[in-house]
Amino acid sequence: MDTAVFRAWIGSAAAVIEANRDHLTQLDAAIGDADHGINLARGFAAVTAALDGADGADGTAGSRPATPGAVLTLTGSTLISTVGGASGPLYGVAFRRAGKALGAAATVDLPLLGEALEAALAGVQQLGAAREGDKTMVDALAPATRAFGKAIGDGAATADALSALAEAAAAGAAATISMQARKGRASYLGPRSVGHEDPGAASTALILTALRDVVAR
Amino acid sequence: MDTAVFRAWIGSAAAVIEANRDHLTQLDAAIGDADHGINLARGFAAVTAALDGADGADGTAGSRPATPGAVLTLTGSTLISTVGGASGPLYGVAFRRAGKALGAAATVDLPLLGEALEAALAGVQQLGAAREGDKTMVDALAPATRAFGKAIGDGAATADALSALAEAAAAGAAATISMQARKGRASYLGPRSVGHEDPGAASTALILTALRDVVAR
Amino acid sequence: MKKLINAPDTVVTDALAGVAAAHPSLVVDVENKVILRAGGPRPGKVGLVSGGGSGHEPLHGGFVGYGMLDAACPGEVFTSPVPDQVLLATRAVSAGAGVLQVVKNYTGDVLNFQMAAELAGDEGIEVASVIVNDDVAVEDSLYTAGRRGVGATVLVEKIAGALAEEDADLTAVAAVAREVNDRSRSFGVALTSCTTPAAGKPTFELGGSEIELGIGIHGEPGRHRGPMRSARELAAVALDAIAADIPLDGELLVMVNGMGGTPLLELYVMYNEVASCIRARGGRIARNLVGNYITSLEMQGFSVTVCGLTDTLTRLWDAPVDTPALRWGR
Amino acid sequence: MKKLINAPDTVVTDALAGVAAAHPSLVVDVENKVILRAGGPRPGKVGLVSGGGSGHEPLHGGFVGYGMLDAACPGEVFTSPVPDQVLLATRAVSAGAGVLQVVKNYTGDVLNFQMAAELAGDEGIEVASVIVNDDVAVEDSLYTAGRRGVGATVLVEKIAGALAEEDADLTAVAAVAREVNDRSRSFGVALTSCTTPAAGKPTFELGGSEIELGIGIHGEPGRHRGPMRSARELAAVALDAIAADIPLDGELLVMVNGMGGTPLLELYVMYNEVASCIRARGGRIARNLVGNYITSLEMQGFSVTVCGLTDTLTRLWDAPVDTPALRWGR
Ligand SMILES: Nc1ncnc2c1ncn2[C@@H]1O[C@H](COP(=O)(O)OP(=O)(O)O)[C@@H](O)[C@H]1O
Ligand SMILES: Nc1ncnc2c1ncn2[C@@H]1O[C@H](COP(=O)(O)OP(=O)(O)O)[C@@H](O)[C@H]1O
Ligand SMILES: [Mg+2]
Ligand SMILES: [Mg+2]
Ligand SMILES: [Mg+2]
Ligand SMILES: [Mg+2]
Repeated sequence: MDTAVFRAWIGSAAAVIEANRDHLTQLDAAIGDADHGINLARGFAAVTAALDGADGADGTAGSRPATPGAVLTLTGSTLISTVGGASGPLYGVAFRRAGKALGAAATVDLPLLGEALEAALAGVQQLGAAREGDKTMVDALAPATRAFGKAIGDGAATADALSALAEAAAAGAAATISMQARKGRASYLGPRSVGHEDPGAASTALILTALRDVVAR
Repeated sequence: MDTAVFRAWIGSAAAVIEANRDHLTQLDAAIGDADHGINLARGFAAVTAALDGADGADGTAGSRPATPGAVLTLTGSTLISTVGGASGPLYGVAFRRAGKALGAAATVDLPLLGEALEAALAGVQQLGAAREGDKTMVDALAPATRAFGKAIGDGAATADALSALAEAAAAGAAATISMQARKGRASYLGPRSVGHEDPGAASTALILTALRDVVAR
Repeated sequence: MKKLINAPDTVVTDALAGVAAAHPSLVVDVENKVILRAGGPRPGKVGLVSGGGSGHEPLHGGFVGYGMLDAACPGEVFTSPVPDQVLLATRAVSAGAGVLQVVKNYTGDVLNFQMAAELAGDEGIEVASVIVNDDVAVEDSLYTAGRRGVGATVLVEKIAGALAEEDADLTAVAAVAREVNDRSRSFGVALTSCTTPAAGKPTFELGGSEIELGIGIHGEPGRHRGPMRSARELAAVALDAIAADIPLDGELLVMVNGMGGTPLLELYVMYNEVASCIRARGGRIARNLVGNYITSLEMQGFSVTVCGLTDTLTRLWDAPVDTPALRWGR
Repeated sequence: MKKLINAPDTVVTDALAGVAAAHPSLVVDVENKVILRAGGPRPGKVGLVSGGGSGHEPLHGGFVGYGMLDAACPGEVFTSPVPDQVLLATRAVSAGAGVLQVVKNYTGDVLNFQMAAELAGDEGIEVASVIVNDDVAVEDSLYTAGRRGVGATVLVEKIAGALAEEDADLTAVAAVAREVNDRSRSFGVALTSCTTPAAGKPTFELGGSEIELGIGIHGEPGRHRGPMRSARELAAVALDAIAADIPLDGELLVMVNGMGGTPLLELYVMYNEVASCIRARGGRIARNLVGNYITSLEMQGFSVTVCGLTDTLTRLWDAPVDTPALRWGR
């Protein structure tokens, strides 16, 4: 997977987030403050502009990132600068850590991608202190990362490993429906948070599914 | 008509106003500020207490008024002190002027009652500067006073003269429906005030009808 | 109806008990519904009394204090006070220099204050009245109730209050009050209706994307209903209406007022549009107020008030004021 | 949705342009969404920065000025600011004595301020943070996001701002901010929901006679829903919840705060009940605030905040403050 694939992934993720803007916001309305889709759509719009080499909001001249790692690092920094809320720093750190893990590699193989996912998960957990079962994006990212690692260990092909990733993320997001939130805004609902899908877990599944779909194309 | 009749009239008017509290308020909601029934009900409740010889709110010892004139004067003063709004001073002055016109008479015949009605109308118009057709209580009080005068002139019996009074007041109130308001809050509506009965005209008709009904009993 | 009250008939007295508990600088006669400055009137100072229906808070009780009103007489919700209240207040603030009544132009307010003025006159208290009538949404004509008193009331009370604090005489204080009124015009817009506690249902009904242009402060309608528009368009509508009546050039005092249920965030959006609009028409906003100053219970919407300043009016506006709702310089 | 805005995405910047136009005492970087005191920081004074999602006005921008904040960073509506904003503000108010961040305890606010603090630290600016978490409706536990920061934020900003104005050092200013937070608890009740401009429909739905007890300032729910009750009963519910956590005796500072769409009349009714309730429990309200200070757009409802005072806290509360939303002594 080369820089073009990573650019295509982020572009596709941006489109999927935009298409699911209202859906994610509605999920957040049920157990949060009704802004998750709006926040991420704003952030990914800025990411798209940044990856196209648009000039920064602060007037710095833009340049198109040249490696997969640079694509993800720029994605993360831009999300941090534009999303706000809980998901901004969390997704920002996730993409930045993943980008750093990819280093200067021009192409990324499955094991390297696995390391990047591990790094992203570690970053999210270090920052947000959520564990699995707390009903957060971790409940999509953690099982997805595990399933991806297992698929690689089992010698799966790229497409199959990415399918495992996407399916585990989606299953993880779906599993948050029956969880009671212990982190983030939804935790204030206590038992009333049960019965609703976590918006951050849902967006994580969308973003990881976008990766599978881009590579499968 | 003696003091007992006048006391019974005001008592009955108070009951009718209380029973029509929401209706009058709704009329006022359509073209005013939705308080006419509430205002008058508050005022007439205080009037009932005052006529029963209850002590004044200011601690003055109560005494039961002994003449028809005293009944109406106390009614007017109490309305001024407790109603507020436009209708408080207007009804207050109407009853006070009528009371003064009755003087110290122990019983009131038709011509004297006619003079009292004229005095009430003059008081309202002097204070409020409304003319017939402006869509106010004047549009009930003025034709009622005229019809009463005409009935007396035609030699009508008490019951018939009071029926003429009540019917003219009701017809006058109904006629305000098609008028455009030029005084009071409803005037702000301009052409949009057309199609609604004036609350003050409606309450005037209720009060004058109560007089007919009390005497007819 | 969901309201933070105990019962519809005790809402005004319960609130007055709250005002008394919250503000040691005020003395509140809860039973007779009169709010006074603690410490009583200063001998030789003109007393300023205002009042009107409740439901417009902070008007008028929130403006009792140094540099503004000496007394406020709140009536029941949206119902003018009774003469007895106004008379009590007038007596309490009379300190030998006469008393100015600031009265909003509604039949009920005018009649009740007029009766009180007569009664006070009988007691030897010199009373002058200024009738505030700044609402351009209503046609001013001899044959109607005339324009309503709205936002300019706040400006009149502040500026006349400042002059009274300088020990000007009754004639001068009444004159400056009238001057402020003459130089001020307002226009209001409602996005939603309001519900009086006693009525229990909305005074009027507005559709989901309908607004009332030229609203009064009791939910009385004004010019017409129309579809919802942007803040920019609403500012233009309001200023067009005002500019048809007074010039928008020179130094101006501008108030963007919330109707009680409007977020401050939106009032600042409106102020931005109002300020741009006035700049574009050659006016200069020398002083401003943005916030909830004369409200209609929980109504959403805004009003704009514009007053053409003079050096004297600016000086009096800037003079110290120390009331629950307006405070500076002290 | 009827709102006084031009477009959902420009509401915050349009409002900031309005703040800039209305308040010459503030300098507003509209594009980067930072509100600063005009004239810049005084050398040697600890800088106070706060911020959070917009929609809570006057919090925080209305509290920038002498004796309170040096800078506010408003995020999008109900969305915490981004680190870049906070970093800009931190740089701008840094005057050699360090900077205190006042952060409400929401994951988003905490994370974004933390990132900004790290970046500022890298630039050699000493940053301390106080996390405000006074909302008793939410259980405080190591395993959850913890209690939310609500009304105490206003008190922390006022009192820490007063101490900073006296040139106390960063450690002392941070300590007094934490002390105020530790001594304060709040509880809120919503009668209606609110609608963010971007979402366009209410964040939650409440029935016609249903209320949410323990509401947060973004419409997050708290303890449970229940039927509407009287002001007296609601005061008891709020104070029971607070009293389960801190003692209600001694000298207290009490704020009765409106959620943005509540008439002031009703807030005074609530204050009266809150004050009676506290008196009955042996507390003495030495200082109070009644009004809209930390809001949730047009939500109707209230919150009560109680802070146990000390002589020092009272002195700092009384110290002069001169901001758009809170002003006394100057
Ligand atoms: N401590 C945390 N760790 C991991 N994810 C979290 C944490 N707190 C919140 N989240 C995620 O953030 C999502 C909410 O994001 P968003 O709505 O954009 O921010 P906010 O809650 O500030 O409005 C939640 O659905 C959850 O997945
Ligand atoms: N100038 C006037 N002359 C005569 N009647 C008037 C005048 N102005 C108002 N009214 C009467 O008063 C009624 C309204 O009374 P009310 O609702 O109690 O007072 P307010 O208008 O102050 O709320 C109107 O329906 C009208 O009949
Ligand atoms: Mg959210
Ligand atoms: Mg009325
Ligand atoms: Mg009325
Ligand atoms: Mg948010």
